[in-house]
Amino acid sequence: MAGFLERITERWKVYREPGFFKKLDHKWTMVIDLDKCNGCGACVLACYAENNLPVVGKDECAMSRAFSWLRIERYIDGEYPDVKVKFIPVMCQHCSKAPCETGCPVYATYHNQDGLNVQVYNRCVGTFTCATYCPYDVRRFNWRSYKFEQPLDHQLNPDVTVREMGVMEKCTFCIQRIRAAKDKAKDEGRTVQDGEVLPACVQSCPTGAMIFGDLLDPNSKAAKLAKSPRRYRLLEELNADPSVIYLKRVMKEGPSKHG
Amino acid sequence: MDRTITYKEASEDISGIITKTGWKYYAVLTLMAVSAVSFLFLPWAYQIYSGQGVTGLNAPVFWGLYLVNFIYWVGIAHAGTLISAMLYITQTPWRRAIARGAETMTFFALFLVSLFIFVHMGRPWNFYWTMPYPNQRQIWTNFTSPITFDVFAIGTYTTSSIVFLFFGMIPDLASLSHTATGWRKRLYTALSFGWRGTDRQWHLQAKACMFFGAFIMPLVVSVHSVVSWDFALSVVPGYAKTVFAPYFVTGALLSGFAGVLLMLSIMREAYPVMKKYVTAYHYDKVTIFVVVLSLIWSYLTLMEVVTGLYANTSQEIEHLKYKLAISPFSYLFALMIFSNSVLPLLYIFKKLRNSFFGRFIIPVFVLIGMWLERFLIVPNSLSRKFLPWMWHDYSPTWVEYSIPIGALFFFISMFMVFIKVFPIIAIFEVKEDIGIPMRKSH
Amino acid sequence: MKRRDFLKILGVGGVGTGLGYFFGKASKPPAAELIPYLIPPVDVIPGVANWYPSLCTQCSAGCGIHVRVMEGRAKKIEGNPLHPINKGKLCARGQASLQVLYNPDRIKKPLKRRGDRGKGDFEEITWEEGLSLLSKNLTALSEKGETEKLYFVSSQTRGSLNSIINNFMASYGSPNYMQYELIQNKNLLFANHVSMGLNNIPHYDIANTKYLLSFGADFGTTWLSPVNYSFAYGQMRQGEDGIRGKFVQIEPRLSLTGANADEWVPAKPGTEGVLALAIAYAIVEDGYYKGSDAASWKALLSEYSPKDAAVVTEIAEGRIREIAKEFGQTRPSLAIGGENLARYENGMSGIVAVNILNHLAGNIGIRGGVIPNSNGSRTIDFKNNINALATAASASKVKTLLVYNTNPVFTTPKAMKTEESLRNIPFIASFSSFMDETTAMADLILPAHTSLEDWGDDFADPSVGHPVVTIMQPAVSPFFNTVGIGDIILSLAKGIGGKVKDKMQWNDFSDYLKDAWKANYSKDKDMLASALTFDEFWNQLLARGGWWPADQAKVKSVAVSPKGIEAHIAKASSRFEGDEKGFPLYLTTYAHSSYLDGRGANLPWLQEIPDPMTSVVWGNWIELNPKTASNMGIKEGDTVSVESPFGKINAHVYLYPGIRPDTVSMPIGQGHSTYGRYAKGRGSNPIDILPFKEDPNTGELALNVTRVKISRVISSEKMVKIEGSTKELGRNIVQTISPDEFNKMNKEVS
Amino acid sequence: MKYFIAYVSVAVITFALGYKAYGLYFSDLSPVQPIPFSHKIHAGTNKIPCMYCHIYAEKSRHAGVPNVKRCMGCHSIIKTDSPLIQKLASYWEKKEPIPWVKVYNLPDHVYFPHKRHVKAGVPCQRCHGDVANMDRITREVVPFGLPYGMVSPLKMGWCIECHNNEAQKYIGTPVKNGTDCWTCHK
Amino acid sequence: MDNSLLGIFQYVDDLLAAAEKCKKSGYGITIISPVPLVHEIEHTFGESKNPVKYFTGLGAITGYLFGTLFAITTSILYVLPRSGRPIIAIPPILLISYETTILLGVLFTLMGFIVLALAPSFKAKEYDVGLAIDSFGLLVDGVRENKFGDIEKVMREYGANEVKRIEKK
Repeated sequence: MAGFLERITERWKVYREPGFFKKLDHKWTMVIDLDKCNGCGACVLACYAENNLPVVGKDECAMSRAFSWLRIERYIDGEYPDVKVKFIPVMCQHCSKAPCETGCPVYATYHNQDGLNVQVYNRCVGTFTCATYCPYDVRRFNWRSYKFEQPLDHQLNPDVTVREMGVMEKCTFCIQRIRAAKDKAKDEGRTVQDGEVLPACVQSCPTGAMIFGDLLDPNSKAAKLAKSPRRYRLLEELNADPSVIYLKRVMKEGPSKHG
Repeated sequence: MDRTITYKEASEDISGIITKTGWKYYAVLTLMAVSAVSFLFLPWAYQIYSGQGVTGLNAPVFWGLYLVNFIYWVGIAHAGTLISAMLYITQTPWRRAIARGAETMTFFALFLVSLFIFVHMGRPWNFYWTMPYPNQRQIWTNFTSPITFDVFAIGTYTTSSIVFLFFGMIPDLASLSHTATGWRKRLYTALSFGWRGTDRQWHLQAKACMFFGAFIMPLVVSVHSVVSWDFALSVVPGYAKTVFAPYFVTGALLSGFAGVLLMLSIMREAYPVMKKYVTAYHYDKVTIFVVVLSLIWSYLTLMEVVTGLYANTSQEIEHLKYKLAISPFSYLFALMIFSNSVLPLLYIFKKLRNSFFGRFIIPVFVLIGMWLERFLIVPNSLSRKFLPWMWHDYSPTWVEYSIPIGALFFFISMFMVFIKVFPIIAIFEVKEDIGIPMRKSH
Repeated sequence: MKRRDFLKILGVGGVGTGLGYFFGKASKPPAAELIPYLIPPVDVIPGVANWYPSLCTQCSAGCGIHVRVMEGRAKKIEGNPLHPINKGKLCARGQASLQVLYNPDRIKKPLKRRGDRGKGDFEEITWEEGLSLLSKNLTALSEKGETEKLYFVSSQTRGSLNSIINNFMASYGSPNYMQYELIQNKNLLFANHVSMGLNNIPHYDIANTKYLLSFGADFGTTWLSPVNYSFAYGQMRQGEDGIRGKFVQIEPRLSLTGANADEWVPAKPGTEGVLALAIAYAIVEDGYYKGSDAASWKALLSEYSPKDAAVVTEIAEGRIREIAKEFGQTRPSLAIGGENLARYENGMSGIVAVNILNHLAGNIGIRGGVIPNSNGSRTIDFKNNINALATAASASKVKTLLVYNTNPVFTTPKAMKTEESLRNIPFIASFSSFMDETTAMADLILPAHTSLEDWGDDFADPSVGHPVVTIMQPAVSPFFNTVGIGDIILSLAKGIGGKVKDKMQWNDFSDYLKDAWKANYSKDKDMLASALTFDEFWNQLLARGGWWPADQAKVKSVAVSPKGIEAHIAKASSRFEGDEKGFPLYLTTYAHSSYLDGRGANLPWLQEIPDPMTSVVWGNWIELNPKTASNMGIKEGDTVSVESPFGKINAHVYLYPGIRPDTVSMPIGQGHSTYGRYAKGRGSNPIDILPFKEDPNTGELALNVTRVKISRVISSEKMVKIEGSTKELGRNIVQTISPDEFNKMNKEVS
Repeated sequence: MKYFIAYVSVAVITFALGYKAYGLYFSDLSPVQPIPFSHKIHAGTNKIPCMYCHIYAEKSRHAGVPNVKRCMGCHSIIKTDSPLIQKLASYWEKKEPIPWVKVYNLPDHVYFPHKRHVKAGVPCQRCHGDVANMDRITREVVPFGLPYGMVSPLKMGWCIECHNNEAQKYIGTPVKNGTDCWTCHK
Repeated sequence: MDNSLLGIFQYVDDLLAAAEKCKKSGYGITIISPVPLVHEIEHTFGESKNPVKYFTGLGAITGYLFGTLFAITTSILYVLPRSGRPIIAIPPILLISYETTILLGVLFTLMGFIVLALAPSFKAKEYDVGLAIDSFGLLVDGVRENKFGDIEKVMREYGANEVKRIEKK
């Protein structure tokens, strides 16, 4: 009982401070150079392969229930022949002030010590609140018990659970890879080095448009790029403080001078 | 109130509603129960077995018909509380004959509210995780979540309503226990907790009722505003509106009053003896409330749209465009305005209030209109969120249509069982209404 | 409480307990089994992943991969970070090759035809039966002295597999080994051969160029070596020296690569070659060409003045000159051409024109330009193409056909009648692991390993300016009852016996491979320098995934002379089948970024990920300019029939502003009639309605050679696309800055 | 009808008890193995260290069951005449692995690395009980699963308890991020 | 031995007059009625005490404290940060304690009512069926055997229809 009270009083002091969790171990961040991204979709497939995303088929896709945690949005401006096409990969933005996290009644989604917005699949009861609150529409729901047809289930990544019916899920920045890197670093008695953690999408990106790293490490590539004058964040006006940083596309706006 | 009715007559009339049961009643009850099973429970079992995939919900539109019905029934529940609690405190005489019915409606509406929470969940078998209780996992609930607010608000509301309903019934049950026989007698005796009707008991009953009223009255405001925060606390265009709390509360009361009107009208038709106790006088009073609430509601609806337009952001404009013009359900907006803003105003004609039209048609339209209001807010806003790439329409499936309909049947069958067990009109309050017998009349 | 009530309660309690017990029992899974290793494999720790370097065979680029293997099962495929072609990156198709291995529709055992040919009625047989069946057939053929009536058709194989097949065919005595794929870049090879004297594809150094002019080459998804070029594209855009390369794409339909270009030049279909020559003319005329033979170039190109070309190509003269100016003045600049440019009847000449451009701008043999690859030249047989097989088969000159890893029935136009001619062949054996359209015609199916189970090697072409060889090693043990293609051939040789057996004395294909590498090792000085003994070298090879020199070889230059190419430049814009009135729209087809020539359509991942440009999944579509569509009263999602003079197919309409109003475009890859549950019956195959036309010089199939008409039809099938809206609505989702600002910014930063 | 509430509550309570009892006492707490391997003889009498057979415990998340070769390493010499060893040998000769039955089974969504715990110095007995005295491996059970701290019910609260408090015994501090969900969940 | 007398009246003013008379004589009186006569009785006998309010007040305060402490304690027992908000965020705590205030207030009031009003008479038997329907009873306690006649006379005088003797245990 004494220990219990002590714990309460001790923690009260710490946790009354708003933003105490800014004292993070890491602040994983992804920098996406939109000028390099050519929209090829290799990252999308890498995500399917790494995270055991089910293939839902045509009918479910038609209902907008495709499972891609990471999608490439394509926006087209203008009419022929002045067509401007822009690509932007959108995945969970791991907001520091995530709207989804307040919504979950059971703490199935919360912020961890790595600055990640994480989802605990087994805790989820499926109230849909997080997905409704998410301004980026990146959360995906297990509408049914999706089956991996034999023997395609042999490709399932054992580091990631196969989520059951009724559970919300989303991009985790490949947290299993972060965990593996930390594990390795711990074995070797050091901290995680820059470039050691690569989410599947970053690893595969053929143009090298995606860079992943720790924002708290000032020497990391991502931290340097994050200071680029081209930096912006998606829907920044919502003040969700996302961890994904985009670098502006270099492109002439407006109609070109050629007829 | 007809002052020529004797106390004995009143007692007999009302206990007659409980005891005199014809074959028609059983037929209707059976029909309702069977419908409830086939429309609600079987599809629900199917949905639990195969997952939320059987609904029309999809990636941006995660909240659909179930949540609409959840809010709707919370709204229906409100009039009961208002009539019984607020009007009790103000000692408004006309509440007496209709309060019990309204409270009963509240009780069963709240029952459906919990039902729809379960129906809309992805893993309803884990619903208890949303409630804070000591467990071996040492994990509690998130108190910043509007859903947790809901759990507390609706939990409190349900508990208070049950307490209020049964508390108010104690004198009646005691009175019934004297005449009833068999299991009824045992039930009434047990539930009357030894009520005798002494002056001290009456005195404390009055005081306690006053406190209940005082506690429950804030709930009228708080519960539906808490429900509105499920939406208003998000950032979704169409949800994040500061006007939502009063808007939802007003709408709730409007639909609740319409529900009370309709319920009373049906009961009166089914039990003509009730016409003695629920009279044109009551319709007069309740319809005035409907008119006033309808006017407030219209104003708030207008403001909801106008403030969106005034914001003039792409998000708000696209959302409004979709809601009013593009959505496959946009034509329902006109129906909503017609039934919630136009039709209730007809109640200003005194003749209409107690006519068939006023007793049945307008309440039905208001009930539909209020359902539409929630429907037009919930899925439509989600169809047009921030990133246009993810825009997607929502079309409910048969399961989603069937479960709310079944829930209505379930509501009716529960109500029908209730009126066969408990007095649907408060006997002692009706007697009070008739007047206390004095040798020298006042 | 009465005794009876007590008993009742006791009863209720008992029933409750029992129910609880059984409910508990039913709801808890039974204990799992723990299967230990019999003998623990070396270097395998359960729960810890092993990574095996290997080779990706999903297209001809030859990327190096790493296969993540846990407990004997391949879990993921990633790029090999050491590999110079893909530098650790991998495209969607390559990553999806995992599903080739674990595909539920794989042929799990040798099959023998039971019913009618092409009906898909097979019975399972054993490998001994299957191999003896085929070797008996071949023995019979050779006894009759008709060895030349054995035909072998495969995809464009390279390295040891190519050599063992050649070996086998030679020792058997048949000259008829042909390679066929829909996309084989023969036009490019031929053009480079005639204009630059190269026998392979040079390295296009996109990474270091400052001005990239691409004629229809969709190098981000399908052209030659997409991963390499994508990486290079990223380098070019944000290169280390901070100068952002400019990129202009010339094509009638904006491809994924084109969508990333700074400028899109929508030249009229079939006139891209003319446009290239007009730009060349402007370069010479406006004096950006510094060579001594300017006059003879001018004379050669005199027919292609920008003014005239402007009429033909529908690109303004000013713009042509502007491109010429930028291309001629920016150092280094680079012109590439392929795909659309090369898919006309005279497609080869378009690439010659592109080579002229590179020569005139002085881009050949410099960093950031065209770098000839010095290593191994492959001999391309420009005559022995699929049409030769079809003709021979129709004339009953083919007795036995062996098919490996290619699907001519699907990838040739109906007008060519491949299927009918194959019916004339008495015996067809397929080594495919999948029931594709050609395999369905076979009498005997001997399923070969997929690339993750087999040995092999590959000499990348195009390489990156220096030799790159990749080794393919089995990452997992065979999943089904299949045998490696090399081993099948060796067993066949043994089965046939005689001199074939004598010439092919290897135990298995891995021995063959090792022998081949011993030869390479003893020949190559660089390789000798890299390790002490062959065994060490071999181990290094397997550990790294291949061999490539540590430092880049010296760049050598070649010139294009006006004389050599005179015969090969386009005389006019390409011809199209179908008269303009009846068939008002040009049809351009393109290889889909996921399915390529149709081989990826059986992989659920590739079906599920949206097409990058249209976001359509699980189906096929036809792209139409919104203006054209509104003129015809067609809405998005409508089904239309696409009719050419050679046939008619149905497709769903996708409205795409990035296409010329007089052009429609369809991706290749869907429309399989067999090929597994995921591919079957999805959309239609545009190759079906093409005329049979090939480039006369190279024999490469021309895909953009017909006009079509479209009309609405009613269909219950729906097109499924992922996108909601493609308009940004001023929400600043993809924010941009102008190139000028960017350059200013870069200066400030540096 | 009189005791309706009593009936219902008795039914509910007994149902819960039955359910719990199955999980505690009747589920496969001590499954029968294909070869009745005795830890008592190996780990107890002969004092063979755990890691001698469970070779992966310090390298991987799985502790691993000994491979058949390891068994045969000793038993091609020792007690070769025992019928059980002959059964083992027959597996070896048939080149078939032995289908051992899992005793400690964690759900799929739990990530439990043996490596981390072994390296932190948590003795195997802490979770697996006094294996050296068990003829057949049995998961220890205390009535109603209480107290959680003492045995291994493999429940979340039990893990947390150790991460928060008992870890001090092994590493001097509570486990860093020991109560973060993604430390143990996947 | 003390016993009670129950007079059954038809009219309330008769009853009140009789009650007033009895009370003045020093008898303990209880009025039993099918409808609340709160105002009438107050008019005659003056306002009486209301002990329920103490229960209510206690419930409300307990509820408020419970809600606040519960929300705070549970959120720091197992810390899971979310959304840039402090672990102990005040606004939701206010809302939760608002609801628990009401909840416990209601429950305590009910409890108070049961304890004060119902529990004492839980085992009491009924005196007359009519008292629950349409007649009013005046129960006079502590009447000695020899005074029965007097009281009965008084009641009859004021218009009682019937006077019963009630035996109390």
